[in-house]
Amino acid sequence: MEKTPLDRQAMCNRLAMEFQDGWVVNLGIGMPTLCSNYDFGDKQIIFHSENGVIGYGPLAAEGEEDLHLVNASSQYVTIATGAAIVHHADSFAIIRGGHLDATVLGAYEVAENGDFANYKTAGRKGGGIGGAMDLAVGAKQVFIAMEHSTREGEPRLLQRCNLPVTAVSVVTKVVTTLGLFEVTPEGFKLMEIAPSFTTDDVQAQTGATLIIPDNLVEFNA
Amino acid sequence: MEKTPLDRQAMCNRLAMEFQDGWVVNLGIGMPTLCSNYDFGDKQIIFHSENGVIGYGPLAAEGEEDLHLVNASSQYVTIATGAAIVHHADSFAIIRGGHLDATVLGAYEVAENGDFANYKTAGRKGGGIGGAMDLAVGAKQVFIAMEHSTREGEPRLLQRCNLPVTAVSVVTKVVTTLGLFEVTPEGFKLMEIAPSFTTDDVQAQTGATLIIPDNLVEFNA
Amino acid sequence: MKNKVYSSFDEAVAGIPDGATIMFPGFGPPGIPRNLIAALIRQGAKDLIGICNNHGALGNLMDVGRLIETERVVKWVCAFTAAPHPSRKLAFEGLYEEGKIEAELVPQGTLAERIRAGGAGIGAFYTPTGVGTEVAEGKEHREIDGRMHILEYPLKADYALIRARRADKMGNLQYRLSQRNFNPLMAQAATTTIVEVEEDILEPGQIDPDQVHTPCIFVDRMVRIPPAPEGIWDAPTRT
Amino acid sequence: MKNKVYSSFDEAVAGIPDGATIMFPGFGPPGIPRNLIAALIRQGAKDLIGICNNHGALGNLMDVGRLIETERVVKWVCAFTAAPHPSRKLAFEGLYEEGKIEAELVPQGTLAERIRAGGAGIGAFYTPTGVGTEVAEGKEHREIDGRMHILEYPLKADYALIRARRADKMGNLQYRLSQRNFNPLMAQAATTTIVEVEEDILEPGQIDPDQVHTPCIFVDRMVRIPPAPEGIWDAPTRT
Repeated sequence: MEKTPLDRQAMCNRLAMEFQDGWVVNLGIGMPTLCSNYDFGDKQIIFHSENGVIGYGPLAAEGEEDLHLVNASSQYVTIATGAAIVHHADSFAIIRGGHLDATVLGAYEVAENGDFANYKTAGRKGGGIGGAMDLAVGAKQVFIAMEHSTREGEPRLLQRCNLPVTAVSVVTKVVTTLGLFEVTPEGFKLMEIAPSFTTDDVQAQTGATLIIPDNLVEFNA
Repeated sequence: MEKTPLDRQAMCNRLAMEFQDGWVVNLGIGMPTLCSNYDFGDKQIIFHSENGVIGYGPLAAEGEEDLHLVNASSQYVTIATGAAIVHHADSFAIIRGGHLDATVLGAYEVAENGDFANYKTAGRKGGGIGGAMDLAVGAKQVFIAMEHSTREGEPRLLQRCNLPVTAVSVVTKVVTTLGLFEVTPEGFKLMEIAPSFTTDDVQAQTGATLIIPDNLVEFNA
Repeated sequence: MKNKVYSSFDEAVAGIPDGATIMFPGFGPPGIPRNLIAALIRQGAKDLIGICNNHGALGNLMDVGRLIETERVVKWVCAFTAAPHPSRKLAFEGLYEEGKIEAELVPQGTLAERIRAGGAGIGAFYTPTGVGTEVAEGKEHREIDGRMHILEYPLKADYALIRARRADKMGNLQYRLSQRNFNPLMAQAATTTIVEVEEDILEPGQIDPDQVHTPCIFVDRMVRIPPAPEGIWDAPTRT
Repeated sequence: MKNKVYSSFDEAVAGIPDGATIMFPGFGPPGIPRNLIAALIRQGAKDLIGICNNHGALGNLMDVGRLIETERVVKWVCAFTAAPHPSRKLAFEGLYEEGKIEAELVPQGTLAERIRAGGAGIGAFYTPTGVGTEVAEGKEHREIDGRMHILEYPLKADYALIRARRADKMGNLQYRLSQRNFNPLMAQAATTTIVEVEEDILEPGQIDPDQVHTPCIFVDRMVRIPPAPEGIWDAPTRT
């Protein structure tokens, strides 16, 4: 059987399955925005964006964009029923004040102590922090969605981050192309593994020692 | 000629004459509210109230009160054309942030260094600060309107306040029943004197040495 | 969608335990959660800590003064521990002077900003307000840009009892005119926010998103105020 | 009543001197004062210090990136000194790497809160954001309630260039949807606030006081945006 890494939508669906009815969630730039494609059924999820939108819906259809409304990725989105708008300081008061149930962010690296790095690449003078540092310290749950390895095949799950960190000891769950991981006081715990991969495969591509629980299941989302 | 102290409306009119076109002004509880009765002619004055009303008008007529609208003295007022409402933190951001051109407050005592006391009487455990401490440090001009002496005949203009102060070195002008005073680096300067009173009369009822300028004029408002 | 609409004030305040910290908005008559205060008094919770601009008003309308009179309160954080005029003295002042109630006297703008900080995750802030006064005693001082400031800490609460003009079923709120005052700040700074609503509670989407004053994420329970005499409404009081 | 309505953008920005500190709102396309930025470039002021979430966007619409390209700026305070993807690199990055422009990289929420503090008279505040990162280096740390915080200072400006949907002649403003972003904060934190308005400027009283987003006291000058092509409007850019 050929080893096929998880696709981005499946990865984001898996994190979206964690969201509970009534949760307020902020989705970071890029891959995390795919979480909003998940079918939440009866659950009501309120998507918050850094620019003060509390309650946005799917991307606007081509030609039907509202030029006054974008999400944090500058994509033209629709407004959800029952939305509210606030200014930028009030929007980050929501974030920093602990009113977000979860944020899903992309990352370059995640460390087994819950640190992560996502704003500055190696050797570059500038960085793009955006709302990430606030989201990381403010949200009750910090979920990361990223490729398991770099293009060069280097691991992104590490004992300690090599890049400048975005926040310290905040990540609770990570989904990668190889599975779902929980950050525990003892390190990364592999909760769900991509079909056709073995735990040895995953460990080999990981820069920290994985905890493999007895109840490890196959990734399914 | 009988010596008649200035009446409250005349006192407040005199301070209101200082307001310039476009000024944003906060009037304290009690006597200062009379400033809004002055006829400002072509000048547009925006009255701000601690509860977030930016632009209120005269008191509401009996029977025509809007139960959702009071000023800082809890009087039912009317809304001015072009008013705006903000919440309490934004209202004090206006005050503390230096966006008020003037405030007019009542006081028990004013000192020649610009200190004043208006929130706590002698020997009382409790006090009523309300918005006074914020207004005193935030407004560009702090004007005081008060009786020149206590009921017991003690002076209220003093070298130093006896009562706990509301703020330090902030008062710029004081109007009393005997005239208009400016607080200068050298002390109280009598700018305008109530008709029929002499400078000796005023000095005798004042607890600090007055500066009497050559261009002293008769109070007229 | 979670149901946030409760059928009675008594049901809405049922779980408030003894010792809870509660925020009460209001400035003059508008914006006081009169029906929720009445329900809280019926409910009987005691040893409460209150955060409120004042400690009640003269007149016969239900307000925090009634809660204080019934001796349910151990501490009050407010901008007035004494009335502006001794003729307007309320029960609070006697209890305070006798040491039956503890109080923290806070300048009104600092009170509002501390509540905002509580809801905004700000650890502490420096303000020029109160420098050189009794309020500054014992507080950390710092000169910033040539001006002296004192350090003030955030206020949070277990509950906020709120009054709004209008709400939708999700909990988005609008206030009218000076009714707004402390309401939005307190809704944001409390773990559980309970609202009494003056108009019929609307369907989601009936309030323009640009005109929401308190977003639904800060609202937990709502009760529509019934017509008088069952419901308690504001009225001019000139006693 | 003071006249705040100007007939042209050039007239509205005429007095901005070299070396001025200027705030520029905008987050994605909405809320960017494109016409005022274009006028500022024509006007020629240099050695400017800018405060803005980003340093421009890809595409051919007028924004702060154009101002930076023309080398009018000596310092930029922002949440992005590099694009999220190297493929989206703008002129700013080159100038920054060459040391031709100074930059201060600030987390977005801290940026917003510092601007708010500037307009609200707060001397400084403690935030947990950035603790343990390069952003915290050299900053004062303090543990509050068991959590580490860093001290951040307010941002003010000489000018804010603002874009609103609607205004009345007194200067009360309304924004639409995510156009609001930094606009109200910057209007409050600047000494002089200049606004480009998308709709006809209304008579005072035509905006409901409960629905004003920026009160008139923060607004100094306004210009109605003319129809395209003279006026610069937002448009979807997919380059």
